[in-house]
Amino acid sequence: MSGHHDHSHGHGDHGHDLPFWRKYIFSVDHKVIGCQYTFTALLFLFFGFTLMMIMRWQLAYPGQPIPFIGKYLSDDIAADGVLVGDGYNAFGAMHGTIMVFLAIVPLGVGGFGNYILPLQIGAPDMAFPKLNMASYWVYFCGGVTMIASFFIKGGAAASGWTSYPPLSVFASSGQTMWLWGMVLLITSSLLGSVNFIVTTVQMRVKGLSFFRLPFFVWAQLVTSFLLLLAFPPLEAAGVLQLMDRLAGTSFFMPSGLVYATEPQNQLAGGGSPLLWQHLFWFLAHPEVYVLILPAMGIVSEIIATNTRKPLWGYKSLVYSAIFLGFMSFIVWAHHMFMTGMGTTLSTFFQATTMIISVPSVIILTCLILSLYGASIRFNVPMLFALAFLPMFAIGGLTGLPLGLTASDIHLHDTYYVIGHFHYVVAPGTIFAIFAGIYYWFPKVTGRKMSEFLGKLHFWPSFLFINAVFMPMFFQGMAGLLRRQYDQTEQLHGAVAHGLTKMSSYGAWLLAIAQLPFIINFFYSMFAGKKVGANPWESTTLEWAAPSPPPHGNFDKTPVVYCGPYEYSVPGKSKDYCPQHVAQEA
Amino acid sequence: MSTTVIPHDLEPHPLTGMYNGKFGIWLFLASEVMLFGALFSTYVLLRVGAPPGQWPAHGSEILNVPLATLNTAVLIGSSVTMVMSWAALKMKKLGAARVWLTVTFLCAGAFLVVKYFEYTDKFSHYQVWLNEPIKVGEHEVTTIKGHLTADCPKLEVSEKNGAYSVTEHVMITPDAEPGGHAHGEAVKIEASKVKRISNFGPRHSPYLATYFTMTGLHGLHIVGGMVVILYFILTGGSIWKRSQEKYTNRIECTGLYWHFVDLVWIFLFPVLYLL
Amino acid sequence: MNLLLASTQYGSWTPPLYSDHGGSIDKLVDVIHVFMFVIFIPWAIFFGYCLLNFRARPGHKASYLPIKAKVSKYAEVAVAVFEAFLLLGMSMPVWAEYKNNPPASDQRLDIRVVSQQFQWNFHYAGPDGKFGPTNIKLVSASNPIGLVEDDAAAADDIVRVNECHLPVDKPIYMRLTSMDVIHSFDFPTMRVKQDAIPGMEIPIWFRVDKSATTDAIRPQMKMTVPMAKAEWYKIRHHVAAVDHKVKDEVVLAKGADLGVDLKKGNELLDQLRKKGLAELTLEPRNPLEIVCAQLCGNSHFKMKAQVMTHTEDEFKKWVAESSKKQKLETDF
Amino acid sequence: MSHHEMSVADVKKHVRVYIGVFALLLVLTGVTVGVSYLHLSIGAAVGVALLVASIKGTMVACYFMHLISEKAMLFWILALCGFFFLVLLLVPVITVHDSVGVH
Ligand code: HEA
Ligand code: HEA
Ligand code: CUA
Ligand SMILES: [Cu+2]
Repeated sequence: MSGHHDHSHGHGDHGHDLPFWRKYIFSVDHKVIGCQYTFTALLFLFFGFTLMMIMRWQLAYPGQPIPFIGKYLSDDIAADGVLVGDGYNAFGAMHGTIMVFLAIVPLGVGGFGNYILPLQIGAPDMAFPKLNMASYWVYFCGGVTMIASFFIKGGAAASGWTSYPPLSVFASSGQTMWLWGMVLLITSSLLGSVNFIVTTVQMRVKGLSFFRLPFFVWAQLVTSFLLLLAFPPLEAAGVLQLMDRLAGTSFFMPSGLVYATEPQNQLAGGGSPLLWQHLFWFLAHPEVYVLILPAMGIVSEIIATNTRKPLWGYKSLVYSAIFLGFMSFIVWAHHMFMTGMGTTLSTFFQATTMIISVPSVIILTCLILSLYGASIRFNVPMLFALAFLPMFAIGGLTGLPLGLTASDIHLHDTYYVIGHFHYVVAPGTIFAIFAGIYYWFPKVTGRKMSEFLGKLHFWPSFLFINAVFMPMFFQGMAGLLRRQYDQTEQLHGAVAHGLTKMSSYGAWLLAIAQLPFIINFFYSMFAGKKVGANPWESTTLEWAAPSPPPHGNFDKTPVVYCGPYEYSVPGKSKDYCPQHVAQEA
Repeated sequence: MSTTVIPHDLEPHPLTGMYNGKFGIWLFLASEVMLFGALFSTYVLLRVGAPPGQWPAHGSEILNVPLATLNTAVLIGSSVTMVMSWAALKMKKLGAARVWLTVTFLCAGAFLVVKYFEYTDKFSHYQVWLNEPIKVGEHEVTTIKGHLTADCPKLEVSEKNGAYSVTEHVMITPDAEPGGHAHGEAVKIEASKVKRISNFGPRHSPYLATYFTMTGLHGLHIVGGMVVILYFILTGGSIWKRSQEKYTNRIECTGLYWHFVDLVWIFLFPVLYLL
Repeated sequence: MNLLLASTQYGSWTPPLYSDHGGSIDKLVDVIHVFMFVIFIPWAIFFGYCLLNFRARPGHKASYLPIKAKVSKYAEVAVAVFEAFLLLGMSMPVWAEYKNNPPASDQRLDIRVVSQQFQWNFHYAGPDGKFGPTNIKLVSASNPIGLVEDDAAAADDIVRVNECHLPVDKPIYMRLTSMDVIHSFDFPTMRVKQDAIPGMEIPIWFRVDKSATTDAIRPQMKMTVPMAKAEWYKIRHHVAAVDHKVKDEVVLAKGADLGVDLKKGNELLDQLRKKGLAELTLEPRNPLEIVCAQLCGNSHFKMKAQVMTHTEDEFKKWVAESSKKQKLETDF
Repeated sequence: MSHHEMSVADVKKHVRVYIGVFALLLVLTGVTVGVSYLHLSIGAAVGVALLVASIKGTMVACYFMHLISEKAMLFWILALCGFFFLVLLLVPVITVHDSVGVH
């Protein structure tokens, strides 16, 4: 997944006449762009993790200087080595923002989507290559803006990734940078989603009907619609908050505010803080399915390949994904149960929230039933893909108590929530992404990643990531609140502090567990075992192209003759029938 | 790079009946609907939640309806000229098409000029809210609308959010009564008496905040459209020579976008000016 | 878990409960978690079975045909049905109770809660039962809610900062609001949580258990920590529950405070270890806390109020004498 | 009918339609402005204004943007979009009314 995939042997690349910067920097080739996304996003993932490791120190050892790096941090963030309240909040807000908008989505959609989707539908490229390049660079600028905000006076945004006003409107100018950054990131996603939908609908090769699409493509398609229709309201909200901050309007500022004993007379008032929450969550709930759907897509591909048998209930998978996408637009206020919501609305949103869990149950059920009667190959991609299932199950199930107002009274804004969603995004989505990297690495580089280092990456990661997040459920139950700079300041936090240490150590060990991956990643790029076009003996179209695929992807445009997962078809010589191979009757 | 040919770049796809570009622009417009949808939602929420009297009963109390009506006509006109240029291309008349495009461009320009006058008028018009009532002419008032006199000392502007505050005093000539007798003479108000002062810019009230944000965003869309149109007026010839169909399609897509901008205004106009 | 959570009445699940509506919340929490296990365990067993039984090995081939899994259908339907039950049968009744029928105004105690960065202001009407008016122009450090002190109704009002006095066994009706940013009123031991939003006034109501006076529950929250595991962070909110003796020399007197800052606290612990004390028997200095559950700025984590629960007449006494002295002493 | 293959005659027909629509739009604009000065009750005023605006909008979409001659696919996408638009428009307002708090 690196920008250098065909250095080793750029065979058949029509792009050879192009200068380096056109080929690898400002390239319009979906594969290069996919790699750029993946690489940038991995760095952000790493950065977001680093922020959190520093925070976890403050949580485990409140008020004690951060070892090694503490002294290098600016005073806005750490006073003589000790993280300060604002620094902690800034790190927290930026961890959330970076992980969601700069790491996971760009990996799942920008990276995997860009690289794999056109290949899986047999297209030579995206429908709008230039637009594709634009969306990467807009994303890049958004990232730079976010990072830059750490270095301005007052530090980065510190009002949580949710940026609730009035707090965020009173906040220092880091918040303004955050808003500009978000506007860029949203724009990038919009351009991307248009590109994905058009490509998928219009550029499928002959024979590739909708119900012959790999589930990964379906997941990407639904995701793109979520991005297309859910993101604009947040863009609007961002503009409104910018107006409040820069033009002194009061969209989110009610009348009669007193800030630090100063009556805010210069404000017109008459605004509504809840308006922001509605517009934010109208995006942010669909967003969480944007985080999970591509992961589900990746996992399905890998499970199908390594069980050597068709996915169980392909159609119900597809319908569930579509239904999930649709429902995700009408559950958002389950994040707002504690804002004084009456019974009518809360009933509606509880109901939709319970309903939306059903398609997830179906998807997971399909995936695990696919294991029955299989012949499972436990290679590294499969290990990560299999681990995804129980992790998502735990994360998903713990969503239910949050979805019921009564239990949410006790659990809202506690570490139980943090535990819930990290189980879906960290050991869930991140593992799916690792799985995807191990699985498609050969396609991208023509080389396989080391199995040994891979297993050395998987097992410790699996152990430690659970050590990080499992304790959070118990802490949440004990009432420990999230976004606490010093958890021991409150009685019930203090008594639960033992578990805090446990998950901090888990996080640091988890980081060490990533070393084999990083080594493997770069080592295999140049010295990994060379492989052919279809090392996993898989059926979908991307394996019909050479590894790495030349510019334009396919030597000759394939035609599709069968469904995506024709494994172990009785009476066939090989245990897999590629989609592009005509079946002798 | 040119070696890759993108399917359905020109010829429509049987399923959608559209070539890529056209399908793409429609999807983009769908997202635009959600963008303005959020803003309309804001408008409704703030207005419904507002205490009586906070919002004007009719936009004309603050805004200039005749100008806006003119603008509506202009924009609708520009929409027609836009399709006309597309129709001309369909009849293979590049020259005519370019003329229509130019007219469209000019209409858009006119629209912006009118908006400019509307805006500037608001920014030079002030309102003062007072801590306790004072006497102006015959009756007591708690707030005064009007223009600052030339000799009025400069207002202090906060660098955080640009809010105004009075240094020692303000000199303001109140507007004529709705009843209509001439401007009263300037009133002098001590800083201590002033609770709040603002021009009729965005910060004045939720109503004007919504007005400026929505029309402002719409204005940006106009500017964007103008840039694209200008680009196609200028490059028209060369693209047309390369591929007549490509150029026609480009204009069709631009048109779709342009009509949408028009469509948004058709809703903005009554909502902001007439209700 | 109990070990890690320190052996205390806080236990290893939900915190102790002292309100009467809280029971139904805890019940729901428990039922859901049982339900989650009922789903997850069989699911996990099946998962493990597949991994073992269907691993690739010489001579083993995958079957093209899917299993005819009726069970999955049933499982999914069962899940859906049970979710419906949780929603209609358990969650909504509680929520309706929690939101829809407030206690009658003549038999409840009204308290205005005005939150601000980073403190909770509690406004009591005083003996006359009338709240004095407030005006934001008057807001100052010494008059945090801008009470119009020279108003007749305000004369006997009581305003307390980060200090909340409640009668037990009497419906309490609080009206929450905020002066600056969004805060969230979180009273974990009563299972009460509600955002306090500027520009809105949101009512909540609950009743403290008859037996839950502060003095009664402090001893119940006693915990014993072996010196080996004693760590300032865990005991900073505690005082000695008994006289600690090392061969009948008192090394730590009952009521001695361990919450002095990190440095002093650790020194104290070291001394005790040196003296050879085996374990500490502690109780919370103040067992009931109201905290802030919504990020509201850099000291959000510090925003908390101490709660004193009294018997009805103790409370009356407190009101009587507190309402006499006008000036409130702010204690931080 | 896709605009792909269109005879000059078809185009001429189109043009006539455009002119007609243009005229109608101008008239309707006049109508809304006029009505708004009659000072109807809030409800009525909003009703009329939105009705007229919707008619105008539909005109533009159908004729200038040729929506009437597009394939079903597009309708479904726009319908979806329209549905979410309504949700976004209504739900926040409902919260104002279904809130246990007072604003
Ligand atoms: C990828 C991300 C992701 C996913 C998939 C989900 C999925 C779900 N989430 Fe989560 N959620 C978040 C990310 C996610 N969430 C985030 C980031 C937040 C916090 C935001 C913030 O405040 O900062 C959050 C917060 C959050 C809240 C608000 C909590 C609060 O603040 O008080 C709620 C409340 O309803 C909720 C509910 C749910 C539900 C019901 C699901 C459901 O979709 C889950 C459905 C899945 C299952 C039900 C499990 C799968 C099924 C099985 C186990 C198989 C069983 C087998 C058989 C039955 C055969 N989530
Ligand atoms: C997709 C979203 C996502 C992801 C993946 C994560 C991942 C992690 N998160 Fe995060 N988190 C959030 C989204 C996410 N988080 C959000 C939205 C919040 C709320 C913020 C707020 O309150 O506003 C939050 C808050 C949050 C908190 C609560 C803070 C507080 O409330 O005070 C904590 C506490 O421990 C935490 C921890 C972690 C940890 C330990 C991980 C780990 O799982 C991370 C593991 C990462 C890896 C294992 C990747 C390692 C990187 C590589 C291997 C790359 C290699 C590089 C190259 C090859 C170049 N997170
Ligand atoms: Cu107040 Cu957090
Ligand atoms: Cu959600």
